Amino acid sequence: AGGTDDRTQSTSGTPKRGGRLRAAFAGGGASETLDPHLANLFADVARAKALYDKLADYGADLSAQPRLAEKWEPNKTLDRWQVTLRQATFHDGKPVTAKDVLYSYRRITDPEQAFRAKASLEPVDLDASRATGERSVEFVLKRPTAEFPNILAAFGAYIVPENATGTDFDKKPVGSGPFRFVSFAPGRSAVFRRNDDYWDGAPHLDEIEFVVANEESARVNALLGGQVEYAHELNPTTARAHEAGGQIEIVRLRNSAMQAFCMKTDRAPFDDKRVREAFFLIADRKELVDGALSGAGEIGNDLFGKGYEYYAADLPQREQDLDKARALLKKAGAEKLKVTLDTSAVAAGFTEAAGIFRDQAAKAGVTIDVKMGSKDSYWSDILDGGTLCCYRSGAMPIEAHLSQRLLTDSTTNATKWQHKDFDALYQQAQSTRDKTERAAVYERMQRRLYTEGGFLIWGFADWIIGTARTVKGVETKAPANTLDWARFDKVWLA
Amino acid sequence: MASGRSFVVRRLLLGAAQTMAVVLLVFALTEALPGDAAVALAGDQPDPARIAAIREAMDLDRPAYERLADWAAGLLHGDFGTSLASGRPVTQYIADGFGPTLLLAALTLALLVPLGFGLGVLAARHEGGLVDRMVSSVTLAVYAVPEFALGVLLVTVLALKLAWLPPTAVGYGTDLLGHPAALVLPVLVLLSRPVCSLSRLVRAGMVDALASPYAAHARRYGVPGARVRYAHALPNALAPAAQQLARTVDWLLCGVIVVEALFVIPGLGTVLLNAVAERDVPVVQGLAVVFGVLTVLLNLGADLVAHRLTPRAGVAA
Amino acid sequence: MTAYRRFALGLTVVAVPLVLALLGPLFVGDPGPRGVSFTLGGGHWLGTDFVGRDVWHQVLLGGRTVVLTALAATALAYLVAVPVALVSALTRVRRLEELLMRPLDVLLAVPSLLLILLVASVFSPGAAGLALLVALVNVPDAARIVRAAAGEAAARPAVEALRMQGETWWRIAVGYVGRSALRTLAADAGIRLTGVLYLVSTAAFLGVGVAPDAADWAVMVDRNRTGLLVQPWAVVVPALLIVALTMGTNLLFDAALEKKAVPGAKASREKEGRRR
Amino acid sequence: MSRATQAAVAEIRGLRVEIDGRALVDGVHLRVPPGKVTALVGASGSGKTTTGLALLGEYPAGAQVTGEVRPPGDGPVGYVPQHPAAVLNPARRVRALLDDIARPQVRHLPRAERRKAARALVLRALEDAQLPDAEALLRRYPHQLSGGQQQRVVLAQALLLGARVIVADEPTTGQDALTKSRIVEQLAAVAARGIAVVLLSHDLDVVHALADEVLVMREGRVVESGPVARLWTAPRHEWTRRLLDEQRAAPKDGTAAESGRPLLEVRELTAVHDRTVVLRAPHLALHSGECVAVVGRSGSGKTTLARCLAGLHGDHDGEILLDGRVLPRSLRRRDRAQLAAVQYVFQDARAAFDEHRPVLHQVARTAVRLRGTDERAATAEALATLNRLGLPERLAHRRPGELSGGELQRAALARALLARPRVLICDEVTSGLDTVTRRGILDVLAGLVGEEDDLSLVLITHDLDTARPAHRIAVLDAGEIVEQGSAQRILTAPQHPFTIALMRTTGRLETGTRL
Ligand SMILES: Nc1ncnc2c1ncn2[C@@H]1O[C@H](COP(=O)(O)OP(=O)(O)OP(=O)(O)O)[C@@H](O)[C@H]1O
Ligand SMILES: Nc1ncnc2c1ncn2[C@@H]1O[C@H](COP(=O)(O)OP(=O)(O)OP(=O)(O)O)[C@@H](O)[C@H]1O
Ligand SMILES: [Mg+2]
Ligand SMILES: [Mg+2]
Repeated sequence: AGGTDDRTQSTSGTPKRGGRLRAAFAGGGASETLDPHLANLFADVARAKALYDKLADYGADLSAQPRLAEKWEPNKTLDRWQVTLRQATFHDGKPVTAKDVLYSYRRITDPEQAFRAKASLEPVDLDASRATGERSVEFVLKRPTAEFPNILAAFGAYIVPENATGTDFDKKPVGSGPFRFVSFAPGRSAVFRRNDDYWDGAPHLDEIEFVVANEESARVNALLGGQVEYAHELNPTTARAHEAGGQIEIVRLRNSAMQAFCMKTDRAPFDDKRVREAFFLIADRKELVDGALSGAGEIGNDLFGKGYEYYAADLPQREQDLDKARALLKKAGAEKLKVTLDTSAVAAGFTEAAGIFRDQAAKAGVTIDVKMGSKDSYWSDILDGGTLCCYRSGAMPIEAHLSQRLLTDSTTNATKWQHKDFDALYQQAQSTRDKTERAAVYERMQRRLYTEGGFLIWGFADWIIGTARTVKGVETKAPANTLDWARFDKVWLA
Repeated sequence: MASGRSFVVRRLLLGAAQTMAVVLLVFALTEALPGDAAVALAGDQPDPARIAAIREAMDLDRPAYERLADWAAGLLHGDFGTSLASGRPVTQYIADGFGPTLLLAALTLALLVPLGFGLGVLAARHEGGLVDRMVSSVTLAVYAVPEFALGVLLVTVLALKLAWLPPTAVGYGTDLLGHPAALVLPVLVLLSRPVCSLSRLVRAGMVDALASPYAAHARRYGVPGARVRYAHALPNALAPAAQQLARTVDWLLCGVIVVEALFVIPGLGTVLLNAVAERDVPVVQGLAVVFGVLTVLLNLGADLVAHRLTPRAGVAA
Repeated sequence: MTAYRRFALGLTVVAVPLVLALLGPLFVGDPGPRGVSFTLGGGHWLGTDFVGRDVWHQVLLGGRTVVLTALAATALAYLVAVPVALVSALTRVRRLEELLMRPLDVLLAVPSLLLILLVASVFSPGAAGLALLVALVNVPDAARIVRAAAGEAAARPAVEALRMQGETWWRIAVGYVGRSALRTLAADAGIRLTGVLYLVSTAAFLGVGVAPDAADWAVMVDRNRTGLLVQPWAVVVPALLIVALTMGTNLLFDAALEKKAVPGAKASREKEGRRR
Repeated sequence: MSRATQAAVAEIRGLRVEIDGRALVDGVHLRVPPGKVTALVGASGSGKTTTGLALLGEYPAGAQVTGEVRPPGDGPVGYVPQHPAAVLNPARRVRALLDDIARPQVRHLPRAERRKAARALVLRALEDAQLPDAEALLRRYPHQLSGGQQQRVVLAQALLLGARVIVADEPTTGQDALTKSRIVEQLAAVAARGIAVVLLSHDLDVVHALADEVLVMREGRVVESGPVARLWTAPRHEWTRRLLDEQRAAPKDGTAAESGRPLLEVRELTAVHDRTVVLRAPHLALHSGECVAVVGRSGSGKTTLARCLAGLHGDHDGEILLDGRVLPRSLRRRDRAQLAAVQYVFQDARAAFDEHRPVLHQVARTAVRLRGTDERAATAEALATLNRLGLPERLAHRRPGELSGGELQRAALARALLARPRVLICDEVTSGLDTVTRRGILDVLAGLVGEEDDLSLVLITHDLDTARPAHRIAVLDAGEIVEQGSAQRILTAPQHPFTIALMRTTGRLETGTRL
């Protein structure tokens, strides 16, 4: 109860200038780099965010918010976008120009390289795109893309100065972000100083230090022991232990991580939609959230993006119904069904959820064999292999979820959901200029997925952050990966 | 001891072969693991085209034996290669990780040897008595508590409740010597298990050695008790303990993953863990060379001790 | 009488985990519905575990696999290690010894993490495979220690005399040399048993052997550790049981091998003399 | 004399040591006056060692002790145990073993001088214990010493200790006559310094030469005691008389050697320890049904020779032929028949037994393994053989640690005999036996050689008496065979100066004159 009060307090009050904040993240060891285009882990993103900017970023509802881009304007057919940059400078004093933007995007899409954002920028025809002024760019797209701003906010699409190369990033990275580079030891720490010339207002903090602590309990202990002021990614249990204690602040970022089981719709037994529906009905979502997420989350409704823009919130909440599930299975001729559920220690809650679902399925006469897989190659193993697996996803716009995972030519279509009509609906949405009309199309797509899709989305996990009591200004309504998450320019030490 | 010298030379030659075998085996194992550096790097975005591109960028599309041969050729010139994940030289990885590891190992060892031998001898002296039961029970109990739980317990009590010590070494980087207080808890946790295994083996050997006629004879002749125990009996009880000690040092230098994670100490264990997770074969290989050489040397050391302490072994029929 | 007393402590300590392990599964009731993970109360008198199951229920179920797998793996490790060590201790052929021991050294230098990971992903072995794997990891270690302990005994004139009698290798190796190294062997085995327990749980988490949420004390300790501060019983109870198991077995070993009276130690002798 | 009035340093009164209701010693009285040599003599297994240990306040495990034992008050007691190898730490060099004892003696000196002083003491003790070439010796490990050398190192320890009492349990068993006579001198000198010496021995020559007071034991009881002169001239107890008679009776001389093809032949043998040649035997032959005695000083290489023959010492050149066929160098490569054909009785019987298994079982195994006898028959045969050697069944069921030195030596002999060997190598098998038992054993052996034609004997000894029944004698000195010939010739007309010296000392000791 006290927590809520504190939290409102932490975002209000008068900011105080000065101090150094130490933030503990899980990291990537000695091979970490500061190249923002290589950003992969949360720690990478947090550091990149402090040093660099994107043209846009996601708001709390995952809609694109302008950042370095002041505004964007499409043409009629939605395949040419005029983007105007705001007045901003890099840490070396040079202005951020259209050339830098084009250089950055070309670097990301370099066919020799394999940067993560490359896939997101795929709709942009960079050869045809050009600078139309010092601070304006015309992006030419390969096809109509109503959701083009999402591309500008894509994971890893940071703007770097023209001609910045790989080696520069580790030694003296120059960005336009709120903090300037001071020092970096891969896998250990990175120290940045306030950028007084930041276009969005200089940060309150003098310095920020990112330290790496892979073990959750180490991050908590460091926080409790006053060795850091901010600890990213805590367990629900830890949160529960300290929420009432008042020693530290617990911040829960709701709706951050979608939790699901993913059924391959192109192969037995899940090529029968009755079986898929039966599985939807087998899940006791509350039990899964309580057991696998220790209660720290919300139940899902087999749809991605609860609380995000375009979310089909009107569909009835699905409940466990074992009788109906059994009947459906019987109808599908899948009594005494046996399936293997792939899981791995790759994400929190995976093995737990698998065990719980196995027991739930047993009540409906389905035998689930839980198979632990290698955590380092899990995602690529489950992309094409197996029939049923544990799945999770960080926050992204619903549109991105659809395009990346549910179209015939999607790169990571783990449910093998390949339907021409569905693809067509997506294209229709992208060519629809009017937002409400577009929302209606998204609604139709989601309804389809709700009734017969391959994602059994049972919950959304909170993203839990711990801070020292002196830390103020931490945004509480920002799912992980959005603009205000892991953002330190608005934070101050009381 | 000419035979001793030839023994060492032969073992060192064999050691080179062993290290080679270790490297080959480790290479084969890493290669056999599902996924490669490209897959690991792609993480939860396993876009096949991207993976293929990464693979090409990392030269992973070349056959394994070619990569191994290149790497081995580099090694002959003292070049350990560069990391797949970051492009930085492997030697830097090893050098960075070695400092903290060595420091922890040295400190732990400095305490372990007197403690392990002392407790073992003490228990053996009072075999079956209260002291023996106490020493055995306590060390065994501590041994049976997993490192992690022990670490959390110690941190909670000594660092968080009493605030005597820093809970982790986070932010200290490699400069651990500058923060000696941060080393206390890790060393305590590291000590918890080897003290038991070492003292139990010392105890076992010492019970027999102390009961031997030669120990009785020394006692009879008024040789001081401590001298009888440590100079007369202990050498005869030492061989298994020396092996155990070698294993412990091996572990301290290569595998204190839990402690490193719990106290945020960036040592070799962490480097290995990350490298395996990233399928960063050159780094894993570099570590394999280091571990191989270390193990060979440690084993040789332990065998030399055993050799020296059983002088008769060479002449028996 | 006195023999009884010698074993009393070890027996008492080992009795609880052993009885729980062997009889627990017989008395276990219905698991009941899951609760929120890591909570106390709600009819769970030891609280719930990391997936909301009743801890007491898991404790009752979780001993058998621990005891069986660990025992099997340890026994297996020694089954290989002891003969290898004894052969190399007794042979005069240097090359044979090197042939036996050096490859094991190679195994020692390979990070066991890699081995287990590989096995986990390539095969997907069950409990038997796990026991094998864990045994394999332990063989080189055990072999070196047994070899070191046997070295001195193997060079004694008694062995020469046994050879002179044409005694079989097994009798010489196991009956005499092994017997002389017995105390060290028991000490090593006693500790190894515990190491094996935890290796089993680590392996479980990597996908080898038992399921990652199996009812198994070692697995419980490992998997419930995140809740240590909220719901300690889920860790403390199984950990204590393992502690008791370790301590008890080792104390029993100690008692069994206790020297009846130490020749040459005057004090104890005189006492015995007077006691009459 | 004034003996009665003199205060004893240690005293035992009415001692009874009992194990499982059976008395090892019973009603023993013993006074240990300073400056005197008190000797305990008696049959093997009569309780000498038990009594000696009681003086140190030590008893066998599980023993029930009644009676009064007043051990020597302050300070340690020097003790030379019957099996010296057991008290020498196998992992430490001789230097370390002696230094530890010397160190407390020099504690009063300034730190800087201690080292030198300790060293001087050690060297003195070694010299007193008849160990020349101290430098080389100090660097060695106990297993690199010969049996007699080990015994002398232990003696050196006792001398070094500077104790007021020395209990010496068979201190001369491993020594040749020359060395023995010097040790006797040493012990006499020690006693002369006011130190009480308790001598447990069945070497009556030594006792006669050294003792002041003698106690004769039999089956755990002291049957007679008195001053040595009285006992020797007028023994009262029949048992004492028998012991003395046996000693005086000149043993039968061996008959001349046979000729023909030798059963066992040694050619150009050179044996090496640590790269130094310790034995050179250009030629040595043993004919079927023959007994060859190998005589030599302690450390002359007798055991090494025996071990070469037995396949226990592989580090040698040359050939050893059995029936004209080359015997494999190592016993590991000898087949069963070859193993059975050449048997070796170890010098140190205690070390050669498995301490955990009953003696009977170990003895019987020879027949089972080498002759394929079944378990029951083998046990019966073992019992019979043990019996013939004077070991009753109740002893046979015990473990080696529960037998006396002499009993164990006989068990070791029985173990080898059960192989029905064609060549039996006995390394000092009678050194631990009293005169009566020794005679018995030698008779048994002679019988075996005589009756069953195919037993031939290599009798290793430094006791010319024991060598007397042999057909031929080979004399070893410093690793070289200096003289070889028929026993009669060697004993009556020795040619080599060394042999002559050996003969002379033996004679002198026999006459019992104090030197
Ligand atoms: N630990 C023991 N347990 C049972 N009997 C024992 C034990 N030690 C010795 N004996 C027996 O006690 C008797 C006396 O043994 P002791 O060693 O005193 O004889 P000894 O006179 O020294 O003989 P020897 O001349 O052969 O050395 C022997 O019959 C022996 O078998
Ligand atoms: N392992 C060894 N290393 C070096 N020298 C040795 C070793 N073993 C024995 N010697 C030496 O070899 C010589 C011969 O020893 P051996 O045991 O054959 O003597 P021995 O004639 O049996 O003497 P004793 O009568 O004292 O038993 C001795 O001088 C001894 O010191
Ligand atoms: Mg005796
Ligand atoms: Mg000898």
